Amino acid sequence: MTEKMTEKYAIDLLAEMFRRMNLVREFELRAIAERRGGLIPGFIHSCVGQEATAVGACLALQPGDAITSTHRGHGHLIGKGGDPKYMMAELAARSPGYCLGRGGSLHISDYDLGILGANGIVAGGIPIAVGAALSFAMRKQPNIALAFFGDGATNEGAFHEAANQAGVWKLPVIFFCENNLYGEGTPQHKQAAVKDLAVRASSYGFEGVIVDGNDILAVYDATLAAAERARSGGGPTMIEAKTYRQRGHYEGDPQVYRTPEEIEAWKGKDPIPSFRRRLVETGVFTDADLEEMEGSVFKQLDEAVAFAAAAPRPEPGDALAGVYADVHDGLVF
Amino acid sequence: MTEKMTEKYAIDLLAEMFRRMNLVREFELRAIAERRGGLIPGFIHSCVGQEATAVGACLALQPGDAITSTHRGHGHLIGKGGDPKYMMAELAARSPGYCLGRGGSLHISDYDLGILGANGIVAGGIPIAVGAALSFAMRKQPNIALAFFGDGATNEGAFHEAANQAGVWKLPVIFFCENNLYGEGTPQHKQAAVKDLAVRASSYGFEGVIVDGNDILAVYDATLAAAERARSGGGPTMIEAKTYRQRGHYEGDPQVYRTPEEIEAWKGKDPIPSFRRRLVETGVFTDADLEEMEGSVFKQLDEAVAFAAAAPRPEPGDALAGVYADVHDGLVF
Amino acid sequence: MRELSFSEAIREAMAEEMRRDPTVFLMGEDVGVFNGVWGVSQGMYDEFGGERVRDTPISEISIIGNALGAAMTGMRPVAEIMFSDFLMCAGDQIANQVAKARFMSGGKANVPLTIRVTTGAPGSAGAQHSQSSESWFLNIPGVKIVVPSTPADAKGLLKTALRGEDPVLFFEHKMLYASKGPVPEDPDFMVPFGKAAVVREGKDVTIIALSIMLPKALEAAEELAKEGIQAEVIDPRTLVPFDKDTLIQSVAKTGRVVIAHEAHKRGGPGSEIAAVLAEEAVEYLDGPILRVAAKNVPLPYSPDLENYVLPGKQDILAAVRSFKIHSK
Amino acid sequence: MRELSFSEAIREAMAEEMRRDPTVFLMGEDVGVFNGVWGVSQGMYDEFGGERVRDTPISEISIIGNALGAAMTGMRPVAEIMFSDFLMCAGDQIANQVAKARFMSGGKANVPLTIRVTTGAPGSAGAQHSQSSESWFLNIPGVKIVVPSTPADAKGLLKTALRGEDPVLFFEHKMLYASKGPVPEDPDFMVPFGKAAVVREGKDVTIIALSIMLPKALEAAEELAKEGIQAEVIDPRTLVPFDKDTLIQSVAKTGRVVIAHEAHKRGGPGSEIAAVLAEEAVEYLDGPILRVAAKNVPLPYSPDLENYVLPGKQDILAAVRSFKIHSK
Ligand SMILES: Cc1ncc(C[n+]2csc(CCOP(=O)(O)OP(=O)(O)O)c2C)c(N)n1
Ligand SMILES: Cc1ncc(C[n+]2csc(CCOP(=O)(O)OP(=O)(O)O)c2C)c(N)n1
Ligand SMILES: [Mg+2]
Ligand SMILES: [Mg+2]
Repeated sequence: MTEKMTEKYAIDLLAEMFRRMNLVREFELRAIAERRGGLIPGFIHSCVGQEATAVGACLALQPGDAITSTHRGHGHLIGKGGDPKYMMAELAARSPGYCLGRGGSLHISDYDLGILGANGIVAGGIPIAVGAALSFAMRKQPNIALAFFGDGATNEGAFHEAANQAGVWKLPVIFFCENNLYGEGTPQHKQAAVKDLAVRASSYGFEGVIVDGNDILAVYDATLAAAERARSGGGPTMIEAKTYRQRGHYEGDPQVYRTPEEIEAWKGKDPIPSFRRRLVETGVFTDADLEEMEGSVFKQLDEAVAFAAAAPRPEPGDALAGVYADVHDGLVF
Repeated sequence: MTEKMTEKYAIDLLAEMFRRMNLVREFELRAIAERRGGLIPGFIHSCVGQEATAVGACLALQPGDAITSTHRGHGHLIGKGGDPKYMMAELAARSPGYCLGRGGSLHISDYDLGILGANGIVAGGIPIAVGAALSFAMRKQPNIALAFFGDGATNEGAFHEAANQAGVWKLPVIFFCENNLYGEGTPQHKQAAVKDLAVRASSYGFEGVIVDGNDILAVYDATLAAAERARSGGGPTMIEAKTYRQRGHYEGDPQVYRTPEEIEAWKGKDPIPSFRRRLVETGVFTDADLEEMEGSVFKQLDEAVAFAAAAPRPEPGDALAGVYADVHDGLVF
Repeated sequence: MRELSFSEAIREAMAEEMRRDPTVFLMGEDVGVFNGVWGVSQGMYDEFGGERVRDTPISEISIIGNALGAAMTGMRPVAEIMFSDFLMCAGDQIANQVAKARFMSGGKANVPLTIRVTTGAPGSAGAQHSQSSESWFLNIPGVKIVVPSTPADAKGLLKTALRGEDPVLFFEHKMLYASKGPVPEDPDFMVPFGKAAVVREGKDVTIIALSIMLPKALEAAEELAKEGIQAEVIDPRTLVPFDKDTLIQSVAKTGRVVIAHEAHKRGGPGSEIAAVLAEEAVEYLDGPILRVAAKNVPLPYSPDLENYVLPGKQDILAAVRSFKIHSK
Repeated sequence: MRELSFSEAIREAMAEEMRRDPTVFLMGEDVGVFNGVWGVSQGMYDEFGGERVRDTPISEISIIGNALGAAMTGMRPVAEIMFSDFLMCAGDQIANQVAKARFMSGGKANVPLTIRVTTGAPGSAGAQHSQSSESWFLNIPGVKIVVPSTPADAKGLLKTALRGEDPVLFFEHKMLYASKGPVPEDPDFMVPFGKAAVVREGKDVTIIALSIMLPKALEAAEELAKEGIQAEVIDPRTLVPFDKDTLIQSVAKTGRVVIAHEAHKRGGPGSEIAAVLAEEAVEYLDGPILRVAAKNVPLPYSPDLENYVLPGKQDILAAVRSFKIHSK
């Protein structure tokens, strides 16, 4: 069984899956705590429970590939290689943050890593990802783009237009839907009359696949297959990953729209302990190996928080710079 | 054969189908001529070749039902009972026109007949039709709404959001797509990666059906079935009617994007002569009967043109009234 | 008079009208079970049920377009767009359909449609959840634009919107929701459109303040009074229709104008107000028409930057003091 | 100098830049095989092929969003929206994505994206195909707004847009497309943003005219000259950035201002221009700042009504004459 697992997946990859999922989870919990503690001023939409989709999908990509993210984007960032130090500094609104403290959680980005931004507009990033794919295709650059979005986002016109466009132009892009059953407080069945959102791909002439979003290997496999298809000229794929957000839509959400039982049931399907068990049971790693990784994550986050807390705040007047690249003798204001 | 035909369709209905299709065709040709002659100032998107969709769909509706129309809307208006007199007057920008000369071809409407407007915005009317259906449903009024739109319109976000909404709320609405193979100069295959646009209904949890849009009986049957479903609580249907516009996108279009052969081939499938033949061959009407109807159409249009030409123009200053219902001491300007 | 919060006042207006008229209903994202993201529709789902307090998919085009179709056919919808930043998602429906339907139809389309939106910066919400969008549709004839600043006005203006026959964009500042004030109990209490409120009288300078800037302007006026400067504070309340007469009369008295709003300065509501005064009250002016507004940069996440970009009481004070009024 | 039409000048700017820089490309509805609805891209599909002159589906959100993603990753797209009325279909992408990407990312997103749109009333096109939309995004920091009125400016300003790193909304009036004028042949001819053009000098009144109103203002000035009134005619050319200094200098000389644009008066570009002058040039004013603009009603189909609603030379003349300037 170990062999089967390590035959199919490099051991480093499995370690990275485990480490990054833990990093996402602990980043979220830490950010929530630091928000309560006052380090972080803005609101947080945590992805606790959805680590497998973010990490599994991103690890199937190449460094030069691009992603667009959502309001629930910390996992995507970490998945794609984002550094918790600069993330935490951004959330704390400090100068060394990814966006110099201007973006915050909702708008965090790292253009060097191909992360074209979290987004405060539901579905707003999807056409941007398609544009990145267009850019790669036009320059015959062997890269692809992946758009993350939620179940609710598939009801926006932006999703439709972007998916249709990508289908017509057979662009190298993956539409990755993290279906966590709710858009804010509204359950999927009140948002769409179809059970599986992956069927929507058929409107655009490409394939839609459904995966267990809490199984990181399933997510990885599906994304890798879609990425290979895209990279070899086969055009887009839509992936619908069924998952669940374990916490409120944002921190502070009273969650009147769902029952504690439902939440508990899904906690039983938490993607991290199940993957951990699997790694131990198949003998890929020992409990001690994994504990070490877990420990390193905590350490990394301690450092990130310390970095953020010690980092300088932006100077108020700095706000006036950086709206435009070309300022025409400072005239634009 | 006569019996079969008149068993299924009331003879008055068959006559009305024939008469209205002719009225649409001749209205278009007359409007084009009058535009050249200077009576009509604005541009015209004619529906020559698409009479069967407009008339077949509208005749399957009840008087209290509502439709929304498009930039290519004269057929829809006449289909739903619009009076060529007021239409021609509107196109001629005269005071007794349907919209007092303010709307023109692109915005013509008749709220008394449930015609909630042609539309200059591609897909702009679709959400409005869904709203009318919502209104009927909320008031338990036994009416339905039908949105006309083109193949190109299905690529707009407005189509997607409206169709999804209607699916979730199971509203009494029909999405009627007149697929004439082109959106302006761009063929369907450059606009969508799917052959049949009716498949898009499956994204919204309702049925999509395909009909020969040049066969008025097929259009009528499909619309009636959809209308009955909608009226009895069965929710929306999408109908894709395959048809062809025989003239340019607008009058003056050089049509560089298609061949004369293609146009000729489709003229061979013209919905009016084929229906005429069928009526004669099945013995429903004699040639003389039909000639009389054709003559009456010409007469009606002569009257419409005469009415429009003699009608007064609006007074310039009238433009300032009618933006708002409540004017708060004339303050709004 | 009993006191209500701004959000209670809005809820009361909606609920009263829904009780009174079965064609009034509310639709929007999470307005129902969730009670509205800002709690404004708290309890309404329980009272009126899901048919009349309708949770929609995340589909702004559809929300506005559906509401328009419903309005045209006899209903009186209240469509909520969660953040005014998202108005642009439905921009076409608002600008090209809702606003133009009556006119283009020769007056035959009736559009009793109220679009409620939350506006303004709640603090570190970033550039896409903080905008004050009152001027975005100012160039589009056909929509009325209402910007209340007190609970009483919120209720009375919303009632006027709900009983009127025209489309209204109704802007609710998030940071006003908790503010309290007296609100008449009369179920027919309505505040007319097109009547500015002279909230404080004064003779030295006219401060025209919108929405959240009204309380700040009043605080500034208080402080100025101590310096012997009598500021007149006016809330236009509606931008369309616009009560220019009240403003001109005030300027005729004071000769000095400061316009304060939270929207960005360039192209904000203050541009139009200043332009109207420059066109019709220039002979009364003793100095420039000053605008106090957010600086022309997207709203930053960082509180340090955001506070710098947003206008405040200090900016109003600085503007007024720049006139170097000699207190008498 | 050789003469080109306005549309030829725009085409030449695009084609030259596409020859020079492989990352420049054009996308939009019917820009390719159809040659553009107004013929602006005539022949470009033949020269550059369908990869670089891309016909899109009827999907404005996607056009702008795709162009943005392409710009962020190294391309320099020109995205065409067929009528500026349809900008609102893509309003969110423009206002919330395109305009804010650079700032929100801390300056790391590069957005060299030009959005070309046709604007203005071509005559009886109705309320949804005739609007002048220059002010619709004026309140959104992050986009530059360019409104050329001559072939040379069209070419030179478009080149500046195409070689720049910022998003630009580029407004082309349909009734200017056929107008001719001298255009320099130098392939590096560029017109800088933020420099108004003093098109005619005068000392009695400043007429600030945008787009199609510039030729009308020049005709008016000619007529006024015969009455002994020397009008200075200025074209701001870009609204963002905005060259207020040139305007203020002119007003310092003339003391009188008329602002002319085809957009509706309320909330049009003239509001902002008037507000800037009322704030910074009030001491020079000898009278009101007058705005000549479309009346605040949707544009009617009927030519009788439309002509009444749209501004023309006569309105400029009437505005200037209302100053009762005593010709010397
Ligand atoms: C255009 C737009 N409409 C509404 C919102 C408010 N909003 C933020 S997140 C959200 C729910 C999104 O649901 P989904 O796409 O399923 O993502 P999830 O939150 O479940 O991850 C909503 C409605 C928004 N940010 N943007
Ligand atoms: C939002 C919007 N985008 C673009 C246009 C320009 N336009 C008018 S009609 C048309 C083609 C529409 O194609 P289709 O929906 O297939 O209808 P058809 O003209 O074939 O009847 C286009 C692109 C428009 N009017 N509105
Ligand atoms: Mg969700
Ligand atoms: Mg078509």
